[in-house]
Amino acid sequence: MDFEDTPEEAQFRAGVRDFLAKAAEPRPPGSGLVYRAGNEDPKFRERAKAWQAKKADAGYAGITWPTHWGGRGGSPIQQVVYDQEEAKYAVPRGLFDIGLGMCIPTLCTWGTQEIRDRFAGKALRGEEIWCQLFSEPAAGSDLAGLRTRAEPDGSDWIINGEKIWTSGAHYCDWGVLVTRSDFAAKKHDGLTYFFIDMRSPGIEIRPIKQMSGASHFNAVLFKDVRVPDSQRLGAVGEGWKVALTTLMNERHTIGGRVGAGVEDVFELARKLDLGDGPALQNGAVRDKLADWYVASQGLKYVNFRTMTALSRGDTPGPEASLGKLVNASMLQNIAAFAMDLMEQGGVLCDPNLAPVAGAFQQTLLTSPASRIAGGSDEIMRNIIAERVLGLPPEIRLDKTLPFNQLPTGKR
Amino acid sequence: MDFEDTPEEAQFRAGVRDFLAKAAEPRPPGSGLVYRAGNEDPKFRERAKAWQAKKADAGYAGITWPTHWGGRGGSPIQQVVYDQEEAKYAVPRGLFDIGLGMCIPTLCTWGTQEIRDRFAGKALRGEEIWCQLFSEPAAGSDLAGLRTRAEPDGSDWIINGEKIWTSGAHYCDWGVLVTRSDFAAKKHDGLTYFFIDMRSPGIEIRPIKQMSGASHFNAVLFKDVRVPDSQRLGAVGEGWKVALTTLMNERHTIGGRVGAGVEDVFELARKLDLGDGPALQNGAVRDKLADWYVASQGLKYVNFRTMTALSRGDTPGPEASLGKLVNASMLQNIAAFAMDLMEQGGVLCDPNLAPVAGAFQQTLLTSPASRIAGGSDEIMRNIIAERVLGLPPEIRLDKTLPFNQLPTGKR
Amino acid sequence: MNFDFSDDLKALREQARKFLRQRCPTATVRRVLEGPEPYDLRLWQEIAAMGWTGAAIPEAWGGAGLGHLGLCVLAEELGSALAPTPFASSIYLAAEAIMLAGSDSQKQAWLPKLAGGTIIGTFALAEGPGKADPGKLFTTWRGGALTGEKLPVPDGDVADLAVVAARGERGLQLLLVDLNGPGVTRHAVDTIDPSRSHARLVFAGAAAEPIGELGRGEALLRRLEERAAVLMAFEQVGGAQRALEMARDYALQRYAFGRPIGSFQAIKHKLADVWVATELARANAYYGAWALSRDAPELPLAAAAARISANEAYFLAAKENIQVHGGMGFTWEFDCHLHYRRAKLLALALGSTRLWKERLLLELEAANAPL
Amino acid sequence: MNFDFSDDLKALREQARKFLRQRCPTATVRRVLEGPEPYDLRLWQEIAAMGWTGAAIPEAWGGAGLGHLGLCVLAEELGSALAPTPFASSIYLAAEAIMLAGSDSQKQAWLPKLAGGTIIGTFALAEGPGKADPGKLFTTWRGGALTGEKLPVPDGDVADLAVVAARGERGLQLLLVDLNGPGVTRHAVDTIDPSRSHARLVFAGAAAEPIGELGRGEALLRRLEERAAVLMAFEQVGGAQRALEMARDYALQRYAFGRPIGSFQAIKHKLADVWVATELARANAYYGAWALSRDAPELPLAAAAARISANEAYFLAAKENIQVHGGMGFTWEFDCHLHYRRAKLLALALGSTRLWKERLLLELEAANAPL
Repeated sequence: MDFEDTPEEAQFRAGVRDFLAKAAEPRPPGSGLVYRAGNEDPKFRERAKAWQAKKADAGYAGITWPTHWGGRGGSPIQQVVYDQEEAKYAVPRGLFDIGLGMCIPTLCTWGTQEIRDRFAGKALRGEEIWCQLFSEPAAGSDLAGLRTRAEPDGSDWIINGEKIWTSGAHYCDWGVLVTRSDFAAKKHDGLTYFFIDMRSPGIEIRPIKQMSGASHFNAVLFKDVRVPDSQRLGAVGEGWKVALTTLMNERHTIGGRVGAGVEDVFELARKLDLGDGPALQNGAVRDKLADWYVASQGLKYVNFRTMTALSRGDTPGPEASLGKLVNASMLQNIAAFAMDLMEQGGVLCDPNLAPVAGAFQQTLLTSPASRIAGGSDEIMRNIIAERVLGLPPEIRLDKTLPFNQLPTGKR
Repeated sequence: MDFEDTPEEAQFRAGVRDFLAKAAEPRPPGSGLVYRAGNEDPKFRERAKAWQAKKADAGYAGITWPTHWGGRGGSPIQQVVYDQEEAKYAVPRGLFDIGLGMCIPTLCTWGTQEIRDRFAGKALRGEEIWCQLFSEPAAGSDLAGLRTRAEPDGSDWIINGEKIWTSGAHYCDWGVLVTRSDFAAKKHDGLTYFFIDMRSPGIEIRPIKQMSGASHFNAVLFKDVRVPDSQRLGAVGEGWKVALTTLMNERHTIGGRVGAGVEDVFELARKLDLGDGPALQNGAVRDKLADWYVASQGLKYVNFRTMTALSRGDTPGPEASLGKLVNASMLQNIAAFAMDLMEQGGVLCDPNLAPVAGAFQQTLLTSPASRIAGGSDEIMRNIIAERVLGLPPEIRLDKTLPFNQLPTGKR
Repeated sequence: MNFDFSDDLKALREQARKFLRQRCPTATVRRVLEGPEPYDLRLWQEIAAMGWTGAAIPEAWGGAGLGHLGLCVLAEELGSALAPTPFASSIYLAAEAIMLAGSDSQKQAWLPKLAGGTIIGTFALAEGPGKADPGKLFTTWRGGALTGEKLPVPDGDVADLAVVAARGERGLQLLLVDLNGPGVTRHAVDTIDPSRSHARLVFAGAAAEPIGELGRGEALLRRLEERAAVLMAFEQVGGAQRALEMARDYALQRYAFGRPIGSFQAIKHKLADVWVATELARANAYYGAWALSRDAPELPLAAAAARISANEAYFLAAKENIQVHGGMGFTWEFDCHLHYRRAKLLALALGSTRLWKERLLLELEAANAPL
Repeated sequence: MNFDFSDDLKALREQARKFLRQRCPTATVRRVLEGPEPYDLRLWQEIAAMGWTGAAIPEAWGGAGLGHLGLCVLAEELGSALAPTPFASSIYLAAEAIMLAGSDSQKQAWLPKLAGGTIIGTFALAEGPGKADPGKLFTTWRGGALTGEKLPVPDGDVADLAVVAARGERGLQLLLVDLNGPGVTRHAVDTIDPSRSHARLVFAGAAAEPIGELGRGEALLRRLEERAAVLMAFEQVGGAQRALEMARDYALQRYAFGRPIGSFQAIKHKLADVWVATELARANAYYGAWALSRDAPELPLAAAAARISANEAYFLAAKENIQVHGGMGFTWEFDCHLHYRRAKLLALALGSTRLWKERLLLELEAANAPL
């Protein structure tokens, strides 16, 4: 039992360190909270593209991709090692995750050699950015309930409908899209999967403002949008199978922290006086801090166990749901608790007036999304119950009926 | 808004006080925890019967029963007033609750005049004790899944099967019994309801030992037990409707406290030193005590609101589920917490060694049953969600199939 | 046993509910949340015209003389509607302080205007993030002049009159300050709930007259907070109930996997728990109302229980309402965040749950046989 | 990154599991729970014969020299099986104390016997309900003689040797006491888990020799508790996992409303939460094992996190296991209560979660940049 690299990992890490030391600037120590990277900023995107090209040249852009896709043919643990090292550097991150992690693997799995050759390399070098067009206003947790319509028209398809929760739709070049091509077929049998040029006529993109005020997502409206049949992946009616390839590759990218956490509330408790001494000396505060410390340590070592599995070449299971489930609520609870410590002044959002530059107030407003996006708490518990514990799935009445005979609500 | 009696209630209360002052001994003040009354003790039962006869003579035994059943024809709030006053006296309680609250009302509703005349008065005077034979090892929350078999044989029925969770089966004179008379009918359509002499040949009674060591319940085994058809209530196959009458009358009798509660943990926190002063001075302890105090006060005033509804003649809804749901877990949490305060010595059960005579340790072992018996936490939440909030019931696949075609488990 | 509001007050509540449903839909709340207006002036004027602002103020001082029970039922509806007005600051705090401890001339000077809604009052205690310890306030009052800074002050940007807690020569003192007078500057500040405006107030020798006996300020402050806590608990219970209803309604209308999401136990049991918390909070608030209406000795305990319970229920209801709404729940467009913001604002407005738990325990210890 | 046990130790764990499934079914646990035997002597002898008792004791002192990682995997299985033996007292506490601080002659005298299971050791700290404050012990050691009372002492009724914490002339001191010698009386006492016997020990001038340096007893006590906490955390994780599996299996087999109760979200999500708590506890225990095996400076923090996490997970798993079993869950006949009792016993055995949280915070404060 140790935390050290295997000789192979150590050798790979040395190479990574070498590359990064030459190619990038170290991140200043204690640079504090890292909010979502600046994907919305065109300058950020330029820098991200330049960095991606450098990584690709050095062979670190598609570490786990097979060589015939243009990747390195490496292992998941190599990816972890790379990410660990890269995190120490001030480089732009996150812009290509969806494309490289989900879209292109689906293209390469289901597309022709020609499609692969055309798209994989450009995506790998950051020359084209990809997005995902899956969720709909009435199809979230129940993705297969989607109703964006695809109708054949000669060698094209005509798309009508609305997708939602698409990150970066307005700056992306290409997207992957699931549609319903047969409303009389059973729910999972009438879907067809395409990839689509995001500049196609008839596509309208509307940013979605979140309760925090930020707009990281878009609604994408399709009005008589044409897609050539050559951009179909998988057979007509087999879109669900193709979509599963995309979803299988979904992972909760670790990236920058998305809110004020245990470390910050600890720091706050050190500094804030409750009238009878620092909050850190209060028994009730200590009780909570201990809970959160223990949970976050637990998550850290759960991750180490996952990495050990990767290091061995095993595929980690749905255990990864655990981190998201625990963290999201913990962040919300920490934010609410930290604001309580600030008493009436806890309502202040102005970074110049609120402790830790208002990070707890910000987290109060962003954490509800963390409990929902990428699989809600409830879906995570279902996954754990069914895939880890082997408990039976829900009773499903919607799998056997024709889609257009299923009951629907007003929402 | 006040806590006072209406003039009518005040008058009724005066009468009750008068009766009690003459007929009973006041309870010594601070007599502390009242555990389950001694129903198992024959001497206790003799005293209970004598007291019940006195109550009946004074017109306080069937306060809410209609006069044609031999009751007083009074209101539920009068019952509350009576119970409040009686609680100040050292009188035996609890032995007749199931009979008078659930069994006899069912008999009177569904039985003939003759049956009513034969049984109601004797039950009211405590001359006959009744029990309920409903649950089965494989039919708990899902009572309608019961499989005790009733087969017609001339003018009798032959009963075979096993009932469980019957309080006092060995000292009861009569019981009400739901059986399945048609296994090919739909689940709720094949049931038939009887009342039965508990001394009938073929009845075997086995006490069930609980994890706390006590045995408040029994399993009742039926082997070719004969019941005359004249003891059937309702039509053949309509037993579910009759059973609903019984269940509608189920109420969570308030009775003596069944475990160490908020008051006790507060007292413990005053007395127990944590090394740096009384537990009551510790911030984390104060935090918990405040939570429990606030919840128990909330329950108290929820009760007051229910009594106000009764006082007005309204029927309280399923809101009563709230008290049971909140209390059961709270008792378990308090017990676990109090034992934590005692550190390693918290494991001691000996009443001479453990604080509060071991009441917390005892409650740790009895509280799991409180979360299950009389409707589990999960059933309580279902009831609240469906009957208070109007959310849809579960998807039921078991209501439409013949009972003998339903899937069953190994348990 | 009649642990309920009178039929008259229930009728008042029903009338208030109807009025607010019509006049204060969430679009009204959003206009204040998103726009430059600090509060909805027309709504405020209509509320005042109906006599709500004067509900608990005696007729002698221009009020309706309905007593505090009347104010409780109105508070519940204002909370449910998320009304973007300075009602709480002006009525639960400023008017209440003057009624509690004002001299006859102070009452004469201010109560009729507060009752009529022609001026707005507020209460200023906090001095930035952290506990506003009565013994350690930086704002000082000397020779009739007030110096210091208060932050955040609810409705401080629009109030005409403030009751200010400051350190005087005989300890903490509550003071009446005309905010339109010299020596007062104010700036609006950003908070988590922009549908209720807040400000930083700077006093540089502003004229301030004492309210209540000198040297008894701490006790007066406590009494004022207790009374406001009960009234605010009704706003919170109203808000919790509304958030619960939103979640319930959405769970009935939204379908997933071919059935309403409200048929899934994960949702049903979540909402059952929210309902339980809300009913406990309501019951505790009712007891607070009883104690408030009679100025009963039980008020300190009742107020603390009401506030703790209400803080918990409203925040729980608001956050789980978002969760039930799923992805749409955390959009700006859906109304869920309005309750989430307000729930946290109110939970901090009179001091956190932590502080009130401490007050509760101190009361219980003093009583020594509390339960 | 190899944050896992070696293949050899995994094989040992598998072997231990198979052995205990066969030799220590719950019927064995019940025999001790319900009967007069204080522990299962045959099981104990077999365990000792296989070398489990000596797993972490160096070969020089008669042990197997597997190190503490070996002991961790065994502890997990013993916890899973609810083994009714004095293993924890004798090995995690008595043997560990002697290995930590014993003189060569003490090691020579006792370790081989403890390793071979021919004697039973224990550790005596508590003096009745309440915190056993190292600075305030009533048991005293003067002139080589021990006087006082310890309650409860795990396996105190059957142990041959006790490590006793007492107040000496230079502060808290750990002492070795031959319990079969003069001046020692003992009585078994009732606890919530009769499958593990406990006693009251009375010392009336019993002979006692110091273990560890005089005047350094408190530090030694802390180190001993940290080491035992990690080992016990593995027992607890084993128990939690077993309780979770019982609940899962029952939920699959028990039908209600025509379907397995495990298909209801109320049950699924409950068990998902239990699994999450158990996995967090396991991960924290692994880190504790790493720190223990290297005697790393991180041990105090790692041990506290492991214990807090394990206390919580096992009790949660045990109580929700009863809940999932419904009515049968709270019968004596079903095995659910065995885990419920054991979970609470172990959660108190080395001091409550509260105490360990305090230790954790003190460590974090001392480190000053903890996270």
